[in-house]
Amino acid sequence: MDNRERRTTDTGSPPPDARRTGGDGRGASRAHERVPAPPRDRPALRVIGDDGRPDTERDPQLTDDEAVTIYRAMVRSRRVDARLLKLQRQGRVGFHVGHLGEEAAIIGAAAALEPRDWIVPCYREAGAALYRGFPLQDYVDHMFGNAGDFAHGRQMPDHFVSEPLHILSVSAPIGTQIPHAVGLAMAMKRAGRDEVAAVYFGDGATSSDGFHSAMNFAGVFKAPVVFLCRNNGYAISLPTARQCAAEALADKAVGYGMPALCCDGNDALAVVATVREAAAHAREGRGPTFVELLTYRLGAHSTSDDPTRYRDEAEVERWRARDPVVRMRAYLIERGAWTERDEASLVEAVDAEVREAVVAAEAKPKPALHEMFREVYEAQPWHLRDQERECLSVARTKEPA
Amino acid sequence: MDNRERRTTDTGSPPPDARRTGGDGRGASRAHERVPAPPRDRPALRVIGDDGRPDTERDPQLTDDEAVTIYRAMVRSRRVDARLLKLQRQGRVGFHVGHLGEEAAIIGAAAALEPRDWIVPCYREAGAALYRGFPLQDYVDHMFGNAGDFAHGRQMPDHFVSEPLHILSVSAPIGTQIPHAVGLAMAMKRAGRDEVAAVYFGDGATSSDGFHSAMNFAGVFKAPVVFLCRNNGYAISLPTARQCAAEALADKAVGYGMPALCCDGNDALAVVATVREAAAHAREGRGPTFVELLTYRLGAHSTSDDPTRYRDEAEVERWRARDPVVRMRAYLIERGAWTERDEASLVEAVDAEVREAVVAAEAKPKPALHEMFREVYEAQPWHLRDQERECLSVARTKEPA
Amino acid sequence: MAEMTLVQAIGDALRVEMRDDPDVLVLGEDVARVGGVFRVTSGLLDEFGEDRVLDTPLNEGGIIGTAIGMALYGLRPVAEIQFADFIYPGFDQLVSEASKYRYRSGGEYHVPMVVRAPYGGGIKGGQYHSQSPEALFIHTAGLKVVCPSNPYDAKGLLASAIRDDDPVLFFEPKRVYRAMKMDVPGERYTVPLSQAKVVRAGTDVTCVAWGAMLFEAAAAAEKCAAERVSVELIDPRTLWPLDLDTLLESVEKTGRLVVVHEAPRTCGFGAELVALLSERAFLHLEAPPRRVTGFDTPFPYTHENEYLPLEHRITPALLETARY
Amino acid sequence: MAEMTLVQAIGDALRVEMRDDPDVLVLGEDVARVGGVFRVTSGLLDEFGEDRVLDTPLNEGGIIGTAIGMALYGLRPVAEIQFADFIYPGFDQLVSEASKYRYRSGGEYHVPMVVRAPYGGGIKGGQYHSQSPEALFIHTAGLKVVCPSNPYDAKGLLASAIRDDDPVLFFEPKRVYRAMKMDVPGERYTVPLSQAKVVRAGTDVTCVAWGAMLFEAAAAAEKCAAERVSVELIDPRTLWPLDLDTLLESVEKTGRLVVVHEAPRTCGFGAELVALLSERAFLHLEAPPRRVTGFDTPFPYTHENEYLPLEHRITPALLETARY
Ligand SMILES: Cc1ncc(C[n+]2csc(CCOP(=O)(O)OP(=O)(O)O)c2C)c(N)n1
Ligand SMILES: Cc1ncc(C[n+]2csc(CCOP(=O)(O)OP(=O)(O)O)c2C)c(N)n1
Ligand SMILES: [Mg+2]
Ligand SMILES: [Mg+2]
Repeated sequence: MDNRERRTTDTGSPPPDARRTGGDGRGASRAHERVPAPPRDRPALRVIGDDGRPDTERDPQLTDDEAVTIYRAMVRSRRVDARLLKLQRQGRVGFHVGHLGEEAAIIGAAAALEPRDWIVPCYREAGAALYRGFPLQDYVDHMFGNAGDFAHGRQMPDHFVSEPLHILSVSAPIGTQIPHAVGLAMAMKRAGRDEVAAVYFGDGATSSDGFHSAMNFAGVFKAPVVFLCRNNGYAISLPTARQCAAEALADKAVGYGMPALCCDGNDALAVVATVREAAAHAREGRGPTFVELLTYRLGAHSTSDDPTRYRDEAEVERWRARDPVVRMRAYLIERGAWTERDEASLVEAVDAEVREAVVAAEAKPKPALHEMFREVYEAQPWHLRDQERECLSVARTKEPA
Repeated sequence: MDNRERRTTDTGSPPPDARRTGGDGRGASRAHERVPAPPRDRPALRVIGDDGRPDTERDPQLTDDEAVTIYRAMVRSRRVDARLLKLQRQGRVGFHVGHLGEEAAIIGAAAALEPRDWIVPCYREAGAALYRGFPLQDYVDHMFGNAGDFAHGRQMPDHFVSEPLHILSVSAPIGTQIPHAVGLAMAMKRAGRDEVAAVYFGDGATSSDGFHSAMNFAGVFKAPVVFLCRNNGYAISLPTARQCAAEALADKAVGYGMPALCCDGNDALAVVATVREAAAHAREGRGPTFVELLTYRLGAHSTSDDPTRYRDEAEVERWRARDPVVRMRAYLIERGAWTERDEASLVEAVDAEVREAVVAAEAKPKPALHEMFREVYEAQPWHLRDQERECLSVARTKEPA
Repeated sequence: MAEMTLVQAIGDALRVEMRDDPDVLVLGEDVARVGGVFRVTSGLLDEFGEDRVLDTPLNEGGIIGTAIGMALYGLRPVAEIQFADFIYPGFDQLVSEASKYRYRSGGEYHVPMVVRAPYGGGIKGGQYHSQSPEALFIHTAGLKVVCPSNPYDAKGLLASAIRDDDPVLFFEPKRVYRAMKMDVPGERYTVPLSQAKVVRAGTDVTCVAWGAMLFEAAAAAEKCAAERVSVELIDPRTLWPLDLDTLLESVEKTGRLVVVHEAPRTCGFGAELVALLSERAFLHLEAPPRRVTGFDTPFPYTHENEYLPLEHRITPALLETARY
Repeated sequence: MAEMTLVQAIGDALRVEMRDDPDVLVLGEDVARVGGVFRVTSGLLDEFGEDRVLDTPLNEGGIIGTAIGMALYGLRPVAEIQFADFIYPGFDQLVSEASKYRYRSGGEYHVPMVVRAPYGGGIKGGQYHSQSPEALFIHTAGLKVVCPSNPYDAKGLLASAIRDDDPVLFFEPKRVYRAMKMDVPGERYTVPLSQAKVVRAGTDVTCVAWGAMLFEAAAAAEKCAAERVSVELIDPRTLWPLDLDTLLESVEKTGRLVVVHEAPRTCGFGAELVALLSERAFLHLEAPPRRVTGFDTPFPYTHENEYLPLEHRITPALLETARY
């Protein structure tokens, strides 16, 4: 079946087009704005070459300071991640979602945004929160679910939130956060504020209901959203090619009437350039963009997963050779903005910082038991008051006096 | 933002592509099968010209008998529809979903299928069921929800079903039937049967969760499904251009890795040719096709709707000029397969048939009250036995002895 | 004061709240241009414009999900679901997201959102235009569930729901939409959430009913009066969090309880009411508690009036309970 | 006979049913290559191939919706939902479609489908890996809900569920998945649906518990025995349609009822059990019925063991009820 040869027979009157006739004319004019061709025709953007030199034409032209800040955040997040994995294996932390290999995608995207922009994360973006200034101690306390946890131990590890930093709350169901970003963006647009909502999700999440409704609403309402699809090759064990039969996930954008951009997600500069472009598009009032960040999960899906059951070490090796941190370091060194000594002192500082945070976190008690019954509603209704009393009266964990 | 100018910098190693590396190689090979370009680049297929003459190249080459059978079904369904609207206005039938103006799309698609193929309808396709041989009396009994109704008055009017005709059951929630067609098709494929599942839905339904999951599963599992999107311009009051920002609904197919076909849905021959092509594609083991049938709802959404609140009479007029029944008649007359006398006797026969069916339906009693408590499960559990007894004991409607 | 139907009173509540607070907006399928399939939002588009009255694409998860995002940003969205039966595509957003947002974020965020939906039987809508799904949401911690029975309460309760800082499901009994008119003040006022109303005082048996069934229960109470059985009829108005005290006080007085609702019996809210009162008023109960409800079948079309717990089913239940 | 964990017994049930009936197949997220995140379906792909063990894209509505289509065609799909907490995107398919298909089609079609899901607490899974949503499905007419507590029952109940011609939700207590081993026959056998089991005979108080909480209730019963209170412990096994007779008989004997479940209390299945037995055994009840349940909050992470209705909460409830 080849559809491309199809032609309308030329019999006079124009072919019927329900898109143009239905409605109030608003839709009609919109139907004529051509969306770009799907990104299948375009290779993914790369900026940093294998030699560490940037493509000068595509370089986002970061200052030394900006580039180093991003790199520092990448290294920091990688070391925090590694430490948490170790703590989990030692049984000191209950669970962790690693992000080894995805640092450029996660942090590069956050770095391309303005502080006033909103970030809607999924569970793998602690690095973005830390980049934005989420205090490490707060994150580690949350990982332990202790009394210092903002959420009083109510959520599993890696389900962070920060209202002051404009970061929404992580939840586990896949894709449910995506429409929230669209709602935020519609509200921003109405308020006339120069803000953008950026929402992270994985390749697997493109199959979710939340993705479909969010993309469609964003297209229809021209909401200033940047859809950040971290295509890391897998949804737990399912490879992207079995998640979706499209040649590229970015192909999905055209069905929602929005442009797509695709970049090497292991290249921090390419990520910054791409997400900046998408954010600028949104800020100019031109609506949403779907960004596909091509990356790879080098580690397990989470501490509950064993990736050797579903993929070859050889494949992982190939991707290890494209390590985003190594690549960014090569770039900075080539640029003359980073030295081996800088590296050593960064690693030392981060490790010390993490060590202290863990010590402090482990010294903290569990959250007060009564917190289990609070903040279900703004005010506590009678039944939760009753249940709190009931629970405290038989509790084995005694409340601190 | 113009994405098309994007190029990868040529720095040696190939750009990372998570699609190709993830997984077991099966996905990898599939990623190379190119899907056709989105149908935006192709105008919709038309066969019957304004003069009633077909485009000989695109003509599906129906025999006289086939063409006349389709036309007869179109006229019959239109007259049944009109009669039901009248009955509803008279308060004799509770509700009706009309299909004025969509006869070519509905019946043409059904005619392009083989009797062994399965039809998964939404609520507007009674014409397809009648075409397949659903007895008119059964349909009318159902419309009255009387004792002759296959479903014992359990469903609203126009929620037909026919297991012997391979027609699934209509339900009201939008889009929920679409994954059923994919499940049927996956089962057919597994059984190695030469069958196809065809599922009807509207433009509005493309926004539903069911659409998204069904399209995606069909693409991934290469299920022999034909997606029949009746784009009739509106979802109740919402014009298609506000339902979705894509330039054409058929653009959605590319994001699921499947081809799309688009045709003039008021041209029965174009519909037959297009759906045949899609069905052949499925039968050859080449997977699903998304078919967009461009048509227009000339009447109200349902007997509960008042379309003057949201659209101009002028727009309706323009579409009335493209009446699919008139067009098909012109074609048949031009072909020499139909005469004004044929028309008169057809109308007379259909009207008589409908009249008799209505008389018979109105003579039937309500369904037995106990039917309300049956077939919830295969066997009736105690609680429904109790409730049936409870209900019958106080019922104002007395059970026939 | 003006005479209003339930449809008009709800529309009026939206209008006055939107006038007063620019953060209130309305979204849903067909709510703008045609004013909703029941015309509740009629006229709002003209007064408030497309920015605040939004016709959305056909996806309830999208409606509720974007409304959550708006609420997180500080707006007070009022989403309309065309029929309560079509709320299920938005179920995940309500149950996984709206209900848990305040709790899981340690109070950093909250979701001041209202989801309105016509519910229940009465229009011969069959299986998919008649359902009463309130129990599903009462079972979900973090949601509030309101169900007005008359125009005055509806306007005041909707105002409270909109100003409430938690997500509220607002179920509107479509059988009553145009069935009655009532004097409703034109200005803003509230009826507080979680306050039940004793609709009719009585001494022999307590009857709890809400929405459209309240009127059937009232008719039954009237019939019982003719048989010298005195019924105390209570409209909880807010189903959850419940005003348990008012119910408890009544049952402690009458010693007898009949709950009426349209939803299927099993695991309906009636079960919770019977359980709560059996647990807490055990020594006062003089007769088995009774439930007069929809049956455990899908909602039927032809026999709608046999399915619904109408007066002819309530009266014998009240009499038998009172005389037990 | 072989010693099996719950995980193994369920896997074994799938294996023997698939060997016996080529129409049985399994689908879900990560079920094929890795055998499911709990490894329940481990080994099935190797034995039955990709045609009958399908890794699906990430969409629960798609999983359940396509399973319905397969069932309508005559297959017997067994869908796995990775955690019961993620069933909500498939809620519409279950509630609007699977449950009503037989009824609305006048019996022309039916949906012989099983939806398996690990449910409940016990793995420190927090809000989204710990939920117990059974009441939502019990409230939905047309669905069956099964909840095994041990390997033997699990294998036999799953076999019955697969052979049943109605849609069955099969909730697996993940806290028990590997907690115990039990002798399980290698061959096919069934445990009939809708038959409760008296796990421990007693005279003073009836305790109803299922899934993982059965063991906590059993521990509590043991403690009560030490205090000379005799507990009759019943595992309903099939939650709906319920084996009411066994429960009724017990409560008529003991006059006292305590229901235990992990789900939040309000509108949980405990409410239905209390209501049913209050209505039907009113004159036998000598103490207020009691519910020992999860609380009406989202499921917490750190305080999981304070949230769950463990032995330390069940024992006092049993003693107080028995001594009332
Ligand atoms: C609705 C839902 N279904 C299933 C799961 C279980 N689950 C957790 S993560 C995951 C895969 C997500 O993959 P992807 O979106 O690619 O993100 P990644 O983990 O690769 O970053 C699945 C299936 C879930 N959390 N939510
Ligand atoms: C889930 C759901 N939401 C809302 C509705 C109410 N509703 C019934 S038909 C309809 C519009 C459907 O439009 P479309 O898919 O274009 O089909 P058409 O009626 O035009 O044939 C809506 C919103 C519904 N039936 N189901
Ligand atoms: Mg992924
Ligand atoms: Mg339409």
